Amino acid sequence: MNSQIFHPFVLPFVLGMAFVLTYCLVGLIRVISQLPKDDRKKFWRSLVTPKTAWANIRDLFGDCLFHVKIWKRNPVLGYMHTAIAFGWFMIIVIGHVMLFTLKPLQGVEVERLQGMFTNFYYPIFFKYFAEETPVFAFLMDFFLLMIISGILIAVVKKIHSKIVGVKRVMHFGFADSLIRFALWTIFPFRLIAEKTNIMAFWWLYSIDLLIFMCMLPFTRYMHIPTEALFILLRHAGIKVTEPRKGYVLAELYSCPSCGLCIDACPMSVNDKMSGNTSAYFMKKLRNKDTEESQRIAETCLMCGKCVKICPLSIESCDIKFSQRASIPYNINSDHSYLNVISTEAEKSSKVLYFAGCMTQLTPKIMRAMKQIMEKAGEDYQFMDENGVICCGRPMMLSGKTAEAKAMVEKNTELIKKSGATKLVLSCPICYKVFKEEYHLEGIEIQHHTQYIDELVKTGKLKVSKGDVNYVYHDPCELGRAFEIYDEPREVLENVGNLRKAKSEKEISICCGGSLGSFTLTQQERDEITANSVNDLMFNNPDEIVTACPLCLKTFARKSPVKVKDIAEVVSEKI
Amino acid sequence: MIVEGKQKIWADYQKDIPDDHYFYVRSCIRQSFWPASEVTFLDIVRNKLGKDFYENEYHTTCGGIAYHSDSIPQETAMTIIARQFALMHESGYENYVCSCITSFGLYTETLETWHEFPELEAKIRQYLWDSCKKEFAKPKYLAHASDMIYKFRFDIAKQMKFPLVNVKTGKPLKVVEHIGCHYSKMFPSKGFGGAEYPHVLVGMVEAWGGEVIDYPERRQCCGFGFRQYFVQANRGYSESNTHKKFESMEPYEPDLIITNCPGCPYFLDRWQYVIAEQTGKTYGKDGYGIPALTYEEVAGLVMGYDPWDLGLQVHQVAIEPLLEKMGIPYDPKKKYQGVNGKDLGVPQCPMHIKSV
Amino acid sequence: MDFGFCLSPSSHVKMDSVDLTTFNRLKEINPDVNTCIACGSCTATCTAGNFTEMSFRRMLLMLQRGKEDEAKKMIQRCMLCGKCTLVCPRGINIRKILLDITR
Amino acid sequence: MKENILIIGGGAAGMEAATQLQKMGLTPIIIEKSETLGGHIAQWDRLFPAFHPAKDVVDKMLDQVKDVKTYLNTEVVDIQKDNNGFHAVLSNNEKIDAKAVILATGFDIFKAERKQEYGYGIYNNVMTSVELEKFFRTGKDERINNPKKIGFVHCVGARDVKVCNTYCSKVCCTTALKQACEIKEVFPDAEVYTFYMDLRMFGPGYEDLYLKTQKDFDVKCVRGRVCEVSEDMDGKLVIKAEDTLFGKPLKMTLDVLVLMCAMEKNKSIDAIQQKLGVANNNDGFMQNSDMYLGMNNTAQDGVFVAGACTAPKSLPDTIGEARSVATQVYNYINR
Repeated sequence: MNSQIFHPFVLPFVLGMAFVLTYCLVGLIRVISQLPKDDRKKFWRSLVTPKTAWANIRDLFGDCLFHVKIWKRNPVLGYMHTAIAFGWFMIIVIGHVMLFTLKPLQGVEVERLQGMFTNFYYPIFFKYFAEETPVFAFLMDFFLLMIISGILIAVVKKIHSKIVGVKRVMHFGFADSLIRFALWTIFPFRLIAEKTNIMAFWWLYSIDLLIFMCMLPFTRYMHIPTEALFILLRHAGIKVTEPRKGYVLAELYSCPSCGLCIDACPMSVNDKMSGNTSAYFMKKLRNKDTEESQRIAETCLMCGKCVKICPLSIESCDIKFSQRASIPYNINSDHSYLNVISTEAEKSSKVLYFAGCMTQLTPKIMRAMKQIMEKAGEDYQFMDENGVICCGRPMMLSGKTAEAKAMVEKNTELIKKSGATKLVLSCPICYKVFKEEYHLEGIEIQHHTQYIDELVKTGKLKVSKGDVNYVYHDPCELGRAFEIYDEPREVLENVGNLRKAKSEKEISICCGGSLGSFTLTQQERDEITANSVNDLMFNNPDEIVTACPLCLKTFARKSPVKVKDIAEVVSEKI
Repeated sequence: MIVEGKQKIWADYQKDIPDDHYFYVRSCIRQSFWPASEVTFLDIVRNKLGKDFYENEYHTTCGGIAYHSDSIPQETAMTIIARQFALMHESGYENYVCSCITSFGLYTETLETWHEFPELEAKIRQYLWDSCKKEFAKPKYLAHASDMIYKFRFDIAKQMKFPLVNVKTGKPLKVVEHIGCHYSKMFPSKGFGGAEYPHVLVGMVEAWGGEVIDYPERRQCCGFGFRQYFVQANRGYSESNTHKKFESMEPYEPDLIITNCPGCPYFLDRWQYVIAEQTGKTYGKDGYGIPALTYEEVAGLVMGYDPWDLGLQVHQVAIEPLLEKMGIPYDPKKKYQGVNGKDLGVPQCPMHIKSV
Repeated sequence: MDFGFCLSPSSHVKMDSVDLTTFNRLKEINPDVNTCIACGSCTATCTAGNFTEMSFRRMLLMLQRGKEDEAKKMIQRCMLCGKCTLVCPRGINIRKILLDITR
Repeated sequence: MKENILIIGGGAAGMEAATQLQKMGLTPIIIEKSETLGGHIAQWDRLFPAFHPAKDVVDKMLDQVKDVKTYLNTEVVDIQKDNNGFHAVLSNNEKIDAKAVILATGFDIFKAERKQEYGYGIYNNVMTSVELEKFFRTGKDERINNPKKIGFVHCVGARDVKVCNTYCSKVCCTTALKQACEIKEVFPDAEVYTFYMDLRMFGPGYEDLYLKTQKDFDVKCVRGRVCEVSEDMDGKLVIKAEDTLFGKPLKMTLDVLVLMCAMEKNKSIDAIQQKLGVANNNDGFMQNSDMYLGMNNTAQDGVFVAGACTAPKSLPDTIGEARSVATQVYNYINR
């Protein structure tokens, strides 16, 4: 065929490759240099720590090449991603392996072909320069066809996303469309070039690669190289601190804008609100659109579902918090008035019950809890029967962790003075902050779902089984945040029949009432609630049961059946 | 401003006043602050108009100050008043005229209360007998002294020497009228012109050639309010009321203020000095204040009384600019001469408000 | 000269000179503020209001009556718990408006 | 059965009662003291809550009574009752016999000058709601000269012992907000303030009207009664009120102040009312026999009442009462 070891058509590829490698290297240095000093140390250490190193290898293959998480979510999309990523990877690997086994074409010395420079482009245009052995030829064709099959799915998905089970997809600009077109055509061009050896296709193939690589840093495809770094950083245990810096930069560029979070997001009940989903947030933040990214950060319900279903587990909620912290609310909080509240406990008892602000608006939960604790013969006291100090979580939700301190400190003092060994909470919003931000050594913190479950299991509380069909709604802050999925379900099975919702546990849909959102209007929330109620009503339950006062209040607005708190349900059966 | 509208209201709030034969009672405050005003009043009605106004040396305070500062109960004030009425009756008069607005308000209130609650009247009748052995009697007619001047305003105009006109420009003087709150704000029907657009002083000013200005804070109290003034720390409240009025009237450039209450001319006059000391601001032209006069003083001026006989030198605000505007001759040397030419001494000149 | 007393500032709200910039900006972003019927639910349920004079209803009025500084001072008490928003019968997103006042 | 029914008053109540009675086969006779039928509503431009032209309603009513015997510029000067019914003498000396009498004499507008502190008739730019309505109808009023700030005072002559009217006049709140919208439509850049004591608006569509004033027209409602009006040097109105929700007195300058004058009983009927033996209630309106089942009946057999002569009423209230009085009269004739 050809007798050269070089042809000008390799130049576009070489240029592109050189550009993208340089860019990635600079980016890598930038991200690592922006890490706080401690985080940087952690990172280096993690690379040599066997445990994290193994996790790195596992995830680099599992996530970057095989996209295991997408398989779990949607096998068709999983195949699409694996086909393209793994196929491409294999072609590159096999290409390099073949360098050592190749049969040179007429008159070219093997040694020359294996030179440093040629190594750079040779495997990419292999067939032009050399002939494979049959086994390799088969493998190469196999993986090439695998890639093309993946691309075919992508094309179908683009044309009609519902066929592959995706309702909403992201809307992209010109640059993304162009690079996608380049990506789609690279391998068909290569196939045609290899099979026909028409020079034009070798050129097209190489130019496609140039386009792809040159545009890569400026489009969502940057996730391909960044993802690897992100996996390493995450395994090093680094946390989100500031938006658009260091670790977050790696997260931002790792987001492939796959759009899986769009369908998952409770806000995607209409087109307008689906623009508030994490995929768009990441894109806006990446593009330094501060106004929009702040807007989305303030709108988000912070239910955490997008994080749970994200194939890369990108911590978009944490990034949104850090983004909120950058909004100049200028409240200049002053909670010094809390100092005057007496911390003298009236009595000392083992169990301290803290209802929380929201539960004050749903007195039936408080009443049910009292009945349960009394029936179980518990030595308890009510911490906030006559007025409550906020737990501090809402303040943190606005990105004001420091300002929440006054409340955290006061509540800590009150709890410690009470002499209790167990703190029972009715509000999952409180539960999260008590678990994560309070230092209550020696005091067990339980949400009332866990507490009731324990009372039932230890026989302290006798319940009778009825024939009501319940469906349980997982409050975001209890379910996704702490994976308290089984306790409430077990309790409910003891008092009635449990029916399944359409989306349960980690994919349950936020009620729409979440305090996480600052800007959603009542009408918008109502739409979200209606959708969530529909999901819960999937198996026609008689009653919706939840374990969060806010969910309770929210669902009650829209539900066709009675909405109850789990404590209320139990109190009816004792 | 629709003058016809006001005239209609003025017509609605008229009262018939007996022409003659009055029992006159003085005001505690006025005889201390503006003694010449009451003297002038009696001189005008008796000597210039030839009316019968009788004074009885045994009359006392009406009890108003004590009543309004909550130091005596209503029954006590009423018994004091019953004694005054008894004196009138004993002297053979049935028309009662008082110099003080607070008294006028309290007399009106008392008479109305007796009318509404006859059992209270019976009680007071008994108290009066028990305490003074006097026979209870009610006046047939109750008037305030300014009502008399209002009634005789055209007779006074006939004897007028210096109308309320600026002799240099020929234009009427701009006059702020300010009635005492207790004149008609409690019982609108008892005052000429009612409470919202009282006519008692307006009538005088217009009869004597002046022009009344109606400014936004016209209805505002001068700020006397017994309780506010008696406690030093509360005086700022009193002063602030006056301040509000002056701020509101200032753009109209009034030449003088005419009043019919004991406290108002005092506070409208003295607070101008205090405000000037505290803020450096004066409200009249060229650093002078705006003279705040009693209606008797104004009547005396237009009738040609000597300004110093009217006691105008006891005002804080210098009166001379007004005298010059009206073309009233005066002897500056006599300003601080007492009776029989005794030298009273020239007061110290304040820092901000000008004196001559 | 010290008289032992002084002019007290007028308690009147002088509507002619009230600066409504903040309120108008707020109204532009949140047209809902106009639907407040001053029912006081927000104040009654307020967690901070349990301990302080905090009242969103009054705060809105303060902004309309030229007492912006007082309003901003009041916001400092807020714990952002959001109960006010939950109880508002007009569906006003109170917590957001609070944040917008000082923003 | 062509019995005469004497209807005193040719406003909404009188016309509607006549229409119904005629359909029932009776002979209504309307006595109207002014020169046209239609009463107060004929002077109105648009009706709350939906800004419906009053003329539409009045024209339809007029059309319905075109065959009803009507005396204009006429008053009843005397009326007697005997076993045969009522015998009325009209101001034109005509005598009319009737089997029943319906008093549909409606209301008078409170004379705004009685609230002296508002300075109606003294300050140039103080006007009444009726005059404002006339402005909407004719586009002319010399007081309204491209105003920048307009104020409305509610409850003028209502809920006020000082003018001896302790009742609520029912329609003024809604009218004020309707007029506030309308003035904003004419002068979009003007600021409109309403000074209310309570916003008493409860009918269908009224809350929507309220929300419209807030959302679309930015009408500023201040809870507190204007207590004092005066004029400044430029002839503008300076008003004082307390913002009771804020707990502070408030002062502002306005270009125009509109007084929402209450409904008062129409006293021109007092003499005839007395002859018929119909008393007044505590509010000074006519006393019906009871407010539930006897709202159209009076202490006097054969004398009926309808519309705003018994209490302040809106137009739908009045029409409803006019229809119910027709039934009462029909039953009375056929008893």
